[in-house]
Amino acid sequence: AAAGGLATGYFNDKPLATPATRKLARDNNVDLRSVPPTGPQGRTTKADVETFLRSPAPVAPAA
Amino acid sequence: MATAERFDAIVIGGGPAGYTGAIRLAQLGQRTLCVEKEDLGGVCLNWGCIPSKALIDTAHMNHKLKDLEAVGLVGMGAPRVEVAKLQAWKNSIVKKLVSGVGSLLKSNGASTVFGTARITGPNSVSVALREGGEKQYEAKAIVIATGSSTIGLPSLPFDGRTIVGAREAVSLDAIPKRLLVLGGGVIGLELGSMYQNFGAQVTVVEALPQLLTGVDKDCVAVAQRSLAKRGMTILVNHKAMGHERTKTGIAVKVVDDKGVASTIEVDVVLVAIGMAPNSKGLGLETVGITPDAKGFIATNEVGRTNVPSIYAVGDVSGAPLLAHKAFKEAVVTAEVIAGHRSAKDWKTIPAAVFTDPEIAYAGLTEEEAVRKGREVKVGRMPFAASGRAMAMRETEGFVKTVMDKSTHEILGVHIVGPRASDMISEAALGIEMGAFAEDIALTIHPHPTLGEAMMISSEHALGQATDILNR
Amino acid sequence: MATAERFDAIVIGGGPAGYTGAIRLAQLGQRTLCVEKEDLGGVCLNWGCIPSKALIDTAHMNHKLKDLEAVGLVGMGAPRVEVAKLQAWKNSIVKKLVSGVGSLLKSNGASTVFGTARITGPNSVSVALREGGEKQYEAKAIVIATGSSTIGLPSLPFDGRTIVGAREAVSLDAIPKRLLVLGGGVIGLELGSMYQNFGAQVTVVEALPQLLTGVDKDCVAVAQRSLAKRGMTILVNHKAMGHERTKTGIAVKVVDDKGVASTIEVDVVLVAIGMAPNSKGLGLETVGITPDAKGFIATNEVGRTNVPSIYAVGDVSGAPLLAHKAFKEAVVTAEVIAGHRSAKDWKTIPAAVFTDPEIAYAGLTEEEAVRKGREVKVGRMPFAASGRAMAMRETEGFVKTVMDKSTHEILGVHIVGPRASDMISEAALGIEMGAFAEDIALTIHPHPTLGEAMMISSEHALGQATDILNR
Ligand SMILES: Cc1cc2nc3c(=O)[nH]c(=O)nc-3n(C[C@H](O)[C@H](O)[C@H](O)COP(=O)(O)OP(=O)(O)OC[C@H]3O[C@@H](n4cnc5c(N)ncnc54)[C@H](O)[C@@H]3O)c2cc1C
Ligand SMILES: Cc1cc2nc3c(=O)[nH]c(=O)nc-3n(C[C@H](O)[C@H](O)[C@H](O)COP(=O)(O)OP(=O)(O)OC[C@H]3O[C@@H](n4cnc5c(N)ncnc54)[C@H](O)[C@@H]3O)c2cc1C
Repeated sequence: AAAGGLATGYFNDKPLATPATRKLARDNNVDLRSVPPTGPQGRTTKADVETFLRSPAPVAPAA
Repeated sequence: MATAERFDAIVIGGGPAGYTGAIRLAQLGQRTLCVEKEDLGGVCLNWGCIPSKALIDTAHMNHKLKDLEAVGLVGMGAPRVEVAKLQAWKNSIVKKLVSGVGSLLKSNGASTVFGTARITGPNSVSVALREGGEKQYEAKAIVIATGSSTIGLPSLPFDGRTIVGAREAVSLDAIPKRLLVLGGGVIGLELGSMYQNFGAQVTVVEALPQLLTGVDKDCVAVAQRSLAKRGMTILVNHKAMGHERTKTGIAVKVVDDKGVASTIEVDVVLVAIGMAPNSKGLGLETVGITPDAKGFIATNEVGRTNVPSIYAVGDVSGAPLLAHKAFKEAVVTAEVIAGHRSAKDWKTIPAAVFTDPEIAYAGLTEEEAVRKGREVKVGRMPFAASGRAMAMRETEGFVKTVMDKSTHEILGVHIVGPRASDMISEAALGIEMGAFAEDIALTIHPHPTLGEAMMISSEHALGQATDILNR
Repeated sequence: MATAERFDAIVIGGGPAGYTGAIRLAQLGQRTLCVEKEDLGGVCLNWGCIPSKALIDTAHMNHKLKDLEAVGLVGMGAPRVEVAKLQAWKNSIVKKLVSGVGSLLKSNGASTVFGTARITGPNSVSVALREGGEKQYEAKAIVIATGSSTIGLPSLPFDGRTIVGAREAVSLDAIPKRLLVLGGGVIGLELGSMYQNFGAQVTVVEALPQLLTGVDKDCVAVAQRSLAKRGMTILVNHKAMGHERTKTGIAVKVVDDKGVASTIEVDVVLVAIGMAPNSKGLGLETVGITPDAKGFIATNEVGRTNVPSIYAVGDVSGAPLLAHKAFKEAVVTAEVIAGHRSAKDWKTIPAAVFTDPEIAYAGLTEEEAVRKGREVKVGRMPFAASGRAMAMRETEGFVKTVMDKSTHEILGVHIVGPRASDMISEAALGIEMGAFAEDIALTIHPHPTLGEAMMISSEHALGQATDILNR
């Protein structure tokens, strides 16, 4: 799916995610912008990152 | 019935639960009546939370004066406690806050009537007015917020001067030389610790094997050691059996769990064995509400009783008997009556014990967490390692963080030490927001503050503290 | 080169940034050397954060003693400040903490050497040992944590006794009768407020139109009013131009922004116009690192300089010059050197100003938020309405919450008042966790505490406070 197909989280200077979630994403080299958020008001949770890590890598869109 | 005045909601009681509920109802456009039989503000403002804390803070200062010589503030001499002045000041605070409640009710548009309310039907209340006469009211919803009252002991009947409850104990006209406190719960220990800091010789008698049952044992141990160090005699597993007047005071007979009896002579006895809900004489039977064995009124997650139009909030609806629980319950019920979808969905009701040192906690104790099947890991930061605590000369105690061993979710935080009551807010917010230990550990806490101890305690649980050894 | 001792990492400086970095590196299995030219603990432990706060706390007590008569602790008389005793106590705290740093380095497995370090290559450091001689070291990574030093004024050269910087100001041997503080920033106001509470007549001269530039204006206004009420003379838009010794003291010439000159005679002048990074004489030119115009070393989000093996953390790497910023930067860099994926990704570096009353804040001010294009709504809870603040007799100030008007995200919290420095932790956690005003408002805060003011301020922003009027 193209990036447009992903639900993007609430994102100002930083994603709406707690330090623990940001750390988990960082530790696993994940850009939080690409993780579909499930929390209130677009909050990306630690569980969202864990789900994202377990899901198969997204197929790159055809160039 | 034709003469009954109509409201959207009637709130019975003007304490923390009652006035908060009435204010919120009025804010949300409900025509609201608040009925109070004594003084607005209830126990909390008139002889509970606020008056006790005013005295406790002053007593704490009185104690802190003792070590000022050591840090270079010399030549002062010990102060005399002029109780009349102390009381006048305390009363001025109470007056200001109680009159503040009155104006808040008014400016938010709630009506107030002084008198004793009785429920006469699912939608009707009769009030025996303080100024005389009886008045009838009707409303779509009735909120019972009648609070709780001191429990007495038949073997030690209150006389208002030498055998007293908390209500009289915060209105002392002298500091007793020797004080016996019956009950090692929050109220007994707070007031006992306060009198001790004012110079009284204090004995605490508790029937159970532990003080402050339910509170983290390590926290209690630190507070208990500190109180004892200052001269308090603490007798657990002891019960008061009766008393005798002597020439020099009151001799109270106590018996331990092995049946061994002894006598303690004191000047004043404070009975602080608990509070009972005010659910009698309210007319509950006429609408079919039956309080439980202890007198508490059962409610659901929005505060509704078994009668759909009648709600109960605050102390009368059950434990914990705390003002901040009363506030939030009242807001939820008010919003629900006004048609909102509120609910009592909090994760934790934190608590503070204003002994010296203070204890405060939010969430689960280690034991509770284990009982719930959690595998836990505990972090701890002693105030003895805190530069700020050293600067304040209050290094007793610690912050203890209980986290889930695998997820690192913060399950509970337990603090004993300086300003514990103020520090616990952060833990409460963390627990409500589902914080992991990393969240608290990675949040920058300003230096040098007591708040850093919260952070370091989380770091310690994670095994990555740099300010203390990771066990 | 053959004689150089090898490490995984060399940390230059043993202050908050240096010792924390070295401890964390060692914890993560890196063979680490910490080089310190004076005392472990740096500015913070030896003459900054900790010593100042010990004195400030004692001075605060000295001030609080004045109103104890009014609450019934009578007949004490004012204390005399015995400076030698005060200093001995303060020094004992410093000693304890500094030796604590030494043991933490040791027990975590880091080596320490005393001497002045100079970088001689991307992986090599030369140390002029304190005990004499020079020693060479090599390491995969070098961390510069050399901190900052007091800036002096050519027109008022330090003499260590009557014209002093912060370092001497916390080691006073008498309370000056008349003190002039040059600089109305954090350090100047904290120490000025401290001396005032010890009885000095204090004048603060600030070149800019506002004290504490960058800090929430309403907070500054409250603190400024309070300091002035206690007798402080505050001259903004003023500059010191020079001085003259008189028979009775030092006459300092000041000029305002309109060129009007006047003279202030005092006994001691404290120059507190800022701190400059210690980046000179470090050998930076040999490796191609060029500090900015002010001397700060630029780094990326993991603390790396333009030389991949060299990092800079703490004061030397730029504003804010705060110990807690130093701690966290050091941890990030240590973890990165050890191969972890850490980064400086915090949302806020909170700050505390230990004036009396205190100021503390986290996140954005109203103005900053608006500048960033946010539409904001502000809530405010004055301590004058807090029962706990009344009980403490410290009712000046407020908690101010700045939230995003549409999403309700907490953008900033600004506190002036009692224990602001301890209360701000909750706000910092909230901001890091992306809290909305509802998160703080719906979290139960124990009663009666100062922390409730944080909750009520959020309720107020949402227009649903029950303890104060919603404007
Ligand atoms: C010494 C002491 C210290 C305390 N300290 C703290 C503390 O630090 N923190 C804390 O959270 N809690 C503290 N508490 C507990 C706190 O006071 C209560 O939890 C709180 O007051 C409960 O509020 P409420 O509105 O439910 O009941 P109450 O405060 O008991 O108010 C009930 C009101 O209803 C009125 N009333 C009763 N029946 C009727 C009727 N039939 N008609 C009309 N009016 C009626 C009463 O006159 C009263 O004003 C303390 C209690 C004591 C005794
Ligand atoms: C009066 C005062 C009060 C303060 N109060 C606070 C406060 O309350 N809260 C707060 O957060 N901050 C406070 N600060 C600021 C705080 O002290 C600094 O932010 C902090 O010390 C910075 O830590 P650092 O490790 O970067 O630098 P430093 O503490 O300056 O430590 C640097 C160390 O490196 C050593 N060094 C330098 N060059 C070399 C070399 N070439 N070789 C070997 N060693 C070297 C120095 O001797 C020093 O020990 C205060 C500062 C002052 C002056």
